[in-house]
Amino acid sequence: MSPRTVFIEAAYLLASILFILGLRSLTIPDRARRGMQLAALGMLVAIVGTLVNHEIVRYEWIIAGLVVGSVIGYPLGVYVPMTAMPQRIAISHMFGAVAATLVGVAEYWHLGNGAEVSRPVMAALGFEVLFGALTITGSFMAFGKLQELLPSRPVTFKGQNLVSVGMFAVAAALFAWLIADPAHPGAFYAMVALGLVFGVSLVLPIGGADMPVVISLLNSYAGLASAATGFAIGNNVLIIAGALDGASGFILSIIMSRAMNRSFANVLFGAFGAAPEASQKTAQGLPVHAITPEDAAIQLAYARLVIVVPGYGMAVAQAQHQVRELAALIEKNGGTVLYAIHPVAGRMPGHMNVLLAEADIPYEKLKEMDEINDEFKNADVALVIGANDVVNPAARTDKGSPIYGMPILNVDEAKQVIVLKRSMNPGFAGIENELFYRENTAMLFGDAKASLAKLVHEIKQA
Amino acid sequence: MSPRTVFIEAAYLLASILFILGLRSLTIPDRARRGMQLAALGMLVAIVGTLVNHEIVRYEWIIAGLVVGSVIGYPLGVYVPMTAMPQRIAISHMFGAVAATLVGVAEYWHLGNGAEVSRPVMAALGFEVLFGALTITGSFMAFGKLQELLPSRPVTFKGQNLVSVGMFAVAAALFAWLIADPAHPGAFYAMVALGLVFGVSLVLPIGGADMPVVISLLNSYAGLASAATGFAIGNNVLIIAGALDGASGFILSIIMSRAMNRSFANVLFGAFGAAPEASQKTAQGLPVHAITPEDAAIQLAYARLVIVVPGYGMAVAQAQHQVRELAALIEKNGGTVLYAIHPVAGRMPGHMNVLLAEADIPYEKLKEMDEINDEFKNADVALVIGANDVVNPAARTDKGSPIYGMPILNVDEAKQVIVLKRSMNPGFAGIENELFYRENTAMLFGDAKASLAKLVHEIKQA
Amino acid sequence: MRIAVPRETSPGERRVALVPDNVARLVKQQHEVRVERGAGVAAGFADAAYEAAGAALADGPAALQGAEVVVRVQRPTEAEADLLPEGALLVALLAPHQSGPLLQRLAARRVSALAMEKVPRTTRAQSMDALSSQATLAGYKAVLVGADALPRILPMMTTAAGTLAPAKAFVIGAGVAGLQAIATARRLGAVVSAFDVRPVVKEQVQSLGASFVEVPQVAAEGTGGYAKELGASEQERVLGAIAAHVKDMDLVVTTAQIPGRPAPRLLTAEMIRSMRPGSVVVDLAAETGGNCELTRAGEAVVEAGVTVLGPLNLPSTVPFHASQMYGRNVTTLLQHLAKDGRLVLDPTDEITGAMLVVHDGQVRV
Amino acid sequence: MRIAVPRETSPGERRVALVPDNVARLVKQQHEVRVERGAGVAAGFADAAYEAAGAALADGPAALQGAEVVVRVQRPTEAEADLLPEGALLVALLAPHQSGPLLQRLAARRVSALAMEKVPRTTRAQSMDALSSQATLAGYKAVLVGADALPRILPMMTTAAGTLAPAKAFVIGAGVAGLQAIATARRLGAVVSAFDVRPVVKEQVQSLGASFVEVPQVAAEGTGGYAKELGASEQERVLGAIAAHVKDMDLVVTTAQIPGRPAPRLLTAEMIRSMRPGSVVVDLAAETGGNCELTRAGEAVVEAGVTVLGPLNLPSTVPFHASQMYGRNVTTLLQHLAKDGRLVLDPTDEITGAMLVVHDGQVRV
Amino acid sequence: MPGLELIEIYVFVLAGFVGFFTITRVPALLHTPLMSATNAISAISLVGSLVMAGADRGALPTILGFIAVTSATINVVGGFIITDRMLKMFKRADRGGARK
Amino acid sequence: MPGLELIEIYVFVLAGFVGFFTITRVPALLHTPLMSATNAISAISLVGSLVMAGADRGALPTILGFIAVTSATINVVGGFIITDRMLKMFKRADRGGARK
Ligand SMILES: NC(=O)c1ccc[n+]([C@@H]2O[C@H](COP(=O)([O-])OP(=O)(O)OC[C@H]3O[C@@H](n4cnc5c(N)ncnc54)[C@H](OP(=O)(O)O)[C@@H]3O)[C@@H](O)[C@H]2O)c1
Ligand SMILES: NC(=O)c1ccc[n+]([C@@H]2O[C@H](COP(=O)([O-])OP(=O)(O)OC[C@H]3O[C@@H](n4cnc5c(N)ncnc54)[C@H](OP(=O)(O)O)[C@@H]3O)[C@@H](O)[C@H]2O)c1
Ligand SMILES: NC(=O)c1ccc[n+]([C@@H]2O[C@H](COP(=O)([O-])OP(=O)(O)OC[C@H]3O[C@@H](n4cnc5c(N)ncnc54)[C@H](O)[C@@H]3O)[C@@H](O)[C@H]2O)c1
Ligand SMILES: NC(=O)c1ccc[n+]([C@@H]2O[C@H](COP(=O)([O-])OP(=O)(O)OC[C@H]3O[C@@H](n4cnc5c(N)ncnc54)[C@H](O)[C@@H]3O)[C@@H](O)[C@H]2O)c1
Repeated sequence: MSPRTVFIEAAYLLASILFILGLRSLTIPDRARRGMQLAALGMLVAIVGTLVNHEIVRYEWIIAGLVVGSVIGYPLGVYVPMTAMPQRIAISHMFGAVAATLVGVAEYWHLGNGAEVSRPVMAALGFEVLFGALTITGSFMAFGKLQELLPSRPVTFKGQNLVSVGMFAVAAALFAWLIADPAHPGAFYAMVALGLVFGVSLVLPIGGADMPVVISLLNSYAGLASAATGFAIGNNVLIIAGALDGASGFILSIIMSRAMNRSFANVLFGAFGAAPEASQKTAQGLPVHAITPEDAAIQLAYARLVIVVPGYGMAVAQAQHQVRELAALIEKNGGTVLYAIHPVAGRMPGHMNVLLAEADIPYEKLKEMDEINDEFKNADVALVIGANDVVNPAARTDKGSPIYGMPILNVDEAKQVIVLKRSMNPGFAGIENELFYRENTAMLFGDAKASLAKLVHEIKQA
Repeated sequence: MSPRTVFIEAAYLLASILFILGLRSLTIPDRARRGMQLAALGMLVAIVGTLVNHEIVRYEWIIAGLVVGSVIGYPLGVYVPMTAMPQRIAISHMFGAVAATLVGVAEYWHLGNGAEVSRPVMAALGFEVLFGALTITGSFMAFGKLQELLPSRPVTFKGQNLVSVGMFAVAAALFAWLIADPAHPGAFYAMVALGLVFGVSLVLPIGGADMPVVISLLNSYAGLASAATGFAIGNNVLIIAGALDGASGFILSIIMSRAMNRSFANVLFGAFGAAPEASQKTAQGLPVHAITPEDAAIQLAYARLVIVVPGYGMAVAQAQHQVRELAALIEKNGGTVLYAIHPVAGRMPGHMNVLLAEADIPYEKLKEMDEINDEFKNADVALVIGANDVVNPAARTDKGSPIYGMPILNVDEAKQVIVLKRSMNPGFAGIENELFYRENTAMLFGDAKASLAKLVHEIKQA
Repeated sequence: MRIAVPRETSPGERRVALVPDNVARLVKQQHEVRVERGAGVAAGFADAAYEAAGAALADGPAALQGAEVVVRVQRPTEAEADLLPEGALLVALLAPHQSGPLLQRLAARRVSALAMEKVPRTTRAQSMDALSSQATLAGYKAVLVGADALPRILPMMTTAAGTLAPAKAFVIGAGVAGLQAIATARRLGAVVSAFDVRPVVKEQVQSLGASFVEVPQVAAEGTGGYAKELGASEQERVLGAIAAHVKDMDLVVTTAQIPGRPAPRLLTAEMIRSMRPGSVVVDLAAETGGNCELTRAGEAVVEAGVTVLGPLNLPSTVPFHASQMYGRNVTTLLQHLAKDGRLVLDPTDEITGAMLVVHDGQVRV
Repeated sequence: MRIAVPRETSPGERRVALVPDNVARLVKQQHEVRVERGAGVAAGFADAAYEAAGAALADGPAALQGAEVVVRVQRPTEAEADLLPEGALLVALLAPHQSGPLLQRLAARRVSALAMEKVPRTTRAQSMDALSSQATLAGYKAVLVGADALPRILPMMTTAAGTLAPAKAFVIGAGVAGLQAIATARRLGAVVSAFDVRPVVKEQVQSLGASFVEVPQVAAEGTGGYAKELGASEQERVLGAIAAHVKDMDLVVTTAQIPGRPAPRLLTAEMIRSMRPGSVVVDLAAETGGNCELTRAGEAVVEAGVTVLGPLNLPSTVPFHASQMYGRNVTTLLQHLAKDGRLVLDPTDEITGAMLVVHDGQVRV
Repeated sequence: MPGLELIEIYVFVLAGFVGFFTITRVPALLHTPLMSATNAISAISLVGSLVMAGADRGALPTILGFIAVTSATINVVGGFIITDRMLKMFKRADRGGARK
Repeated sequence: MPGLELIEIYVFVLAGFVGFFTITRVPALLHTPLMSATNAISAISLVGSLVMAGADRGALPTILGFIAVTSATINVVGGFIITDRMLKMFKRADRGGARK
């Protein structure tokens, strides 16, 4: 083994290790940033390692590519608003897939348009360009839907299933033929083209709400394309990074579809039959943002000020002890917890007091409405536990409502509102609560006691 | 690639995957058994895969070895009592190491006593026999100490450090020489011998209490020896299984030394300076069994009947809410929790009642002494929370003690007693409590509230 | 508005219609408040505190001079009614169903009157709802009075001198007072059960950690959150269930009421005799005839060792907090009535209309 | 042993020295128990229950005939003492420090006497310790009585009619009664603080969720868990601290005692006047002179709007549980005294010796 | 160019396990940063592109290689920057050593 | 016999990560079974021993191979049996589906 090879392989091994450590660091939020810097370092190491490759003889195109890429990539990283994250990630997948696909195509062309390609390598190249091509167009479609360049609703037409299955069959046949005999450039390029079309037909029928799952899945495909590249050119860091991506994207899309209460298959194939939108809508057609205990937990774990708004639902669930538990955890994490007691919360005067006293929550933390209403705007999270009427903005605005004129708690001024209740059912006054549909409100459905227990559990994990 | 090779490699890949899944299953107690059956299946697959190896031409010795090994191994597995587990594992490491070492030696001999050995292979072989040899004797020493064939106290002599370092240096030098030029059978066999001696000198100076850490570390070495074998003969399943073992043994020994409140380095090297025994002793020289929250938690998580014995310490720690939390968890796991209230527990009549009522523990679960004393023998765990005098057997036996004649709670009849208190300090009556030194009593030191919080945390993990 | 606060004259009444805090709030909104000297003393509010809050002090009848609104806790005697300035507004707990002659008299003097009992039971009017605020205190106090009369303690206690069993408390009628009684008895460590004819109450009872005594097929939810009277067969099932349950109880608090009707009879003499000697019944419905057959308003009756208490006006025994709450109810009402600083009585207003028992020389009950 | 249980005759005394459960236990151990008719009625124990437990019933003086042991709650009058069978043993709360003549009389009749107050405060004797058992109930009841007398409620309440602040309770002397008072006030939702001169008590107070009022350099731990009297400078610091703290309190319960000495004076008239009108002081040390300067035993004194209660014999107001506990204490004592079914009075025994105030014709106080 | 080797499948499978074991422990809140991070890492195809662009194998491979290098670089640069931006939000100034 | 290859180091490192990520999640109670399980798995050196014992490379390798096969087999058989015995203790008959 030449020292150059040893150097390259060592660089690749190091890069692989850094990638793994970097991903691993994401399991601990406090260390995540550090870890991603390690991963970036890994990327640098891999690039440097590659540049000493003896095959590389000219650097001008490389430098040009690196410069142009950086010039485009930097603003994409720095200026894209956080809210545009999903579409940014989607378009980014496209770039990754373009690279993988072009490398595959160039490789095939370079090897005598398949003449010098062995069968195993052909298999790898085939996977590379297939996954790559479908990721290119698929990602672009996803981007278009999220950016609202394309209609975000599922786009379907009659016979779509048949067409899709047909295309898939043809691509598979071409692939099999190429493996048997790689020297069929026509078949190869046709396969690439089919991959591109297939990407479109995969994503178009899926609704905007399910896009995160799709993006994550495309991430997985992009990873598999990289891994296939690795197999094709015998490069381990590509195989490892590709496998990491492939696994992570795949698992993530499963986790996410589960969090949306949809089966993974439903998201993917249900689309062909135009699945219902994932998010609930009310009579007025407003969407409700459901949140998982995990997500709610992290928000609470990192909040500086949490204001708990207990209501009759806390009493029904007898969740007062769990409230105390949760508050203790948040305080242990350095946050502050206050309790906003609305004068008519519950079903008897002082209902909340009795229960919170039972849970030994100090009187000083119980705040009257007038005292706390100005605090909500400083709160990171307003945690509404089984309260409804007492936080219903209709009391301020809707003259027709039975609670019009009642002063309410200004929970909506908090940066984030998390509401624990079992359903979208109304409270005592029997009226809908518009708060639940606001942008900064998330609903954690379920019995308050059980939900709180889950939150406690998750915060401990975080 | 011949189909035979493909079959073998596929078998090895499958075996590797099964091993990983098997180990992984140990993270979930309920699935562990299933998982280990998978691992056993993996072993079978690996063996079958190996047997088709074209190099194998004679099966009689193989069959003989398998039969003899099974005949010896079966009773070792079935009849060894659970209490003898550590020494059994130690001796088992020895067998594993014997296999690895002999394969290494045979390989070296077979390859013209080193003449046909390449440098990289020599490096692998060297690690194999070195780790193997030191594991053989090291495990045997550990076995001897635990089985009390050897003195379990640290055996040290003057200048031990020097001798150890010297031996290590010589072995390293021989190894380096061999890598430079593998064809030196003398050096090779000398190195093996040195490894054997080194194993003895590594374990002899370590005390019996620290043996679990040592055994785990030897597990790691045995794994590394296997991995080295894999490198030497180019066998991936050996590399993977070896790496799994190596990593797991290493981490485990770190975790265990941390659990014993000793630094890892302290266990390993501190031994050279004869470290103090891990367990505390009292004036009377009786040892106290301290327990970690993790271990206590698992006992509680799997208990059918837990009897909580609260005392003044629960009041001081204001731990009543945590008691409720813990009980709720145990009950969720299918266990039953009762509370044994001694008439004079605490510092005022009804002290425990006030606090437990505050935590909303139902009256039906509070049992008077006369009612519950017969239940203790059915309890899996008696959890004594800051109680002392009311569970002090001196009241039954020691006529001189100020509490002689007071009826006490029969906690000692429970299968396991776990006592939560901050220290070995006596309670109100100011007298020592012999209960704390009994065989089936474990002390979980720390403030009761904090300890309970830890238990809750750990049970949730389990 | 010129507001007057006379001293209460009913025997045993220790509350006052406005406390200094309320006065300060009204004065800040440019109202004038005149308080009769000594009006708040029995409740723990000194004259000086009223002055500091911005009220004028006056002696006896002078307090009423020129007042547009006169606020009281209890209804005035007819003699006192004659002292009210003509055209003024009287706000008090008027007991309109029992006060026919008084209301006539007020109408004759063209005095308008708002009955604090008639605040509608809507979420919006809740801060004016004096029945609720006073019932809260009554429920709390009922348990204290009952606990005081019991020959045993409420909580369980395991002691060197044996284990004391917790008392069993039973609350009949889990409205505002009943729920508060449940909460208080639970706080003191009793084992609490409750019964009501309105099915929604079950969840509320359980939300306080008490158990609910079920009677199948009884559901008497009336309007405005109140109960209605039971049919004969329902009544029979209810009595049967109570009889079976009450035998074993140590403390029974009854609060069952039906607006405008005598209190339902839920405890018979026979049931009382079936209880253990030493048990105690506190009947909060004494004023409207009592839920217990043996209740005598304002007295303690002992039958077969069981004490039946029929306390009257329990809120007045915690006059400090009772006045604070009543005063807040009245203040919110006054703020509701004042439009641009002037008193406006709008009979079409949902709240005012419901409360207005005398207006424009007419009795409107 | 032949044991007699006469009816209590002291005014207001509702307890009884043995309850049917205790009788059953003693009878099972082959003792004979004779109970005066009606002895347990005031505490809620009917004659029939005693009979069912195996006691013989007797009228008036006949109950004592032939008794070896006579058990009572309160000491007998001198006339009653003369009815005791010669050579018998009397067990009761004898108040030995105040009962010189009575004890002489007993000695003269060669009646032996055990004072239930003198049970030693050891862990072993704790189940005979009547002072503890009765103090437990007194502490509980003191808070109920105080809460009843307050013009406010104890818990915090956020309601549509405003927020009611929780009452501030202060317990002086955190012994058995004091700790129970703390627990009870906390249960009812008050904000509780406490003070005692024995430093170990701080942790005990906090173990009930209350806060401790610190006074630097005061430590008066006496023997047997009791306190001793304070030095002059200590006393001054204590009074200063109490004066500063008590001003803001709504309910004060005092329980400070020093065995055999008048109760320490811890609340001056001036301090009382510094409190808010409506506040209440419950002085459990009234019997030994009171911790408050204004206390009059058995009466309610009102000074500047502050009520000072000096209730006597609170345990007797919960006679059912009080008798149950006292009876258990007496039963355990009797079991301790009986050797092979026969009464043995051993003055060298740690417990018997400490309690024996009259023996062999000698007063031993 | 080396051919496809069997052992590379081991590498792939093991890396898959590593990915699986890691991802399942990432808390849900970090799922978006995670996606963005794996996205950045998947730009490792840059490694293949570099060789293609620099190996002087003719015009077509070089041009394709150049485009591939550009695309992949966009991914690398943008991906890591944005991941970092997201993760910055989880740093609490006043958090100190409160959490392990 | 193949020589030592660079890629095998990848396999080793990745397997190490897998081991590390797995072991750190095993609850403390299962540490003894874990030790016993890894012990059993480390008997994989049986695979090397089998070749040695059956390849007919001469008397010495065959004898050594035989001893190695025997030793390793003891480990395999005993190890898996005892691990199973230990794990059996964690099965609760009445546990049912109570725990996830
Ligand atoms: N305080 C008083 O004196 C008094 C007296 C009488 C009436 N009220 C009235 O009661 C209302 C009080 O307002 P509020 O906000 O406290 O209560 P609310 O408006 O009645 O809302 C309570 C909410 O809790 C939810 N809930 C019930 N059980 C739950 C459980 N086990 N877990 C989680 N959520 C649960 C219900 O939604 P889901 O069913 O979807 O879970 C419901 O929407 C006001 O309208 C007030 O006027 C008050
Ligand atoms: N009930 C009554 O009426 C009454 C009245 C007066 C006296 N007593 C006497 O009090 C005693 C009661 O017995 P007991 O068993 O309840 O209590 P104990 O014998 O006093 O023992 C309490 C134990 O709790 C531990 N502890 C204290 N604070 C703790 C904390 N924060 N966390 C964990 N542990 C803590 C202490 O050990 P560490 O310091 O090592 O943590 C101590 O050994 C009896 O002797 C009884 O006679 C009872
Ligand atoms: N929405 C609001 O703003 C508001 C305000 C105050 C009260 N309320 C509600 O109104 C309801 C009644 O309030 P209240 O306490 O003043 O009522 P109340 O004093 O008229 O009656 C007390 C209770 O007795 C019950 N009762 C009647 N007949 C009975 C019988 N035969 N047996 C058993 N129980 C019987 C009633 O159901 C009621 O719960 C409560 O549920 C309360 O929550 C609502
Ligand atoms: N070991 C046992 O078996 C046992 C049994 C019963 C009681 N005890 C203990 O004995 C102690 C005293 O019991 P008690 O309640 O009957 O005592 P007590 O009735 O004699 O006195 C009540 C309290 O008043 C306090 N006090 C005295 N002078 C004071 C002053 N100047 N200022 C403030 N406080 C003052 C005392 O310290 C005591 O805590 C308690 O701590 C109790 O726990 C122990």
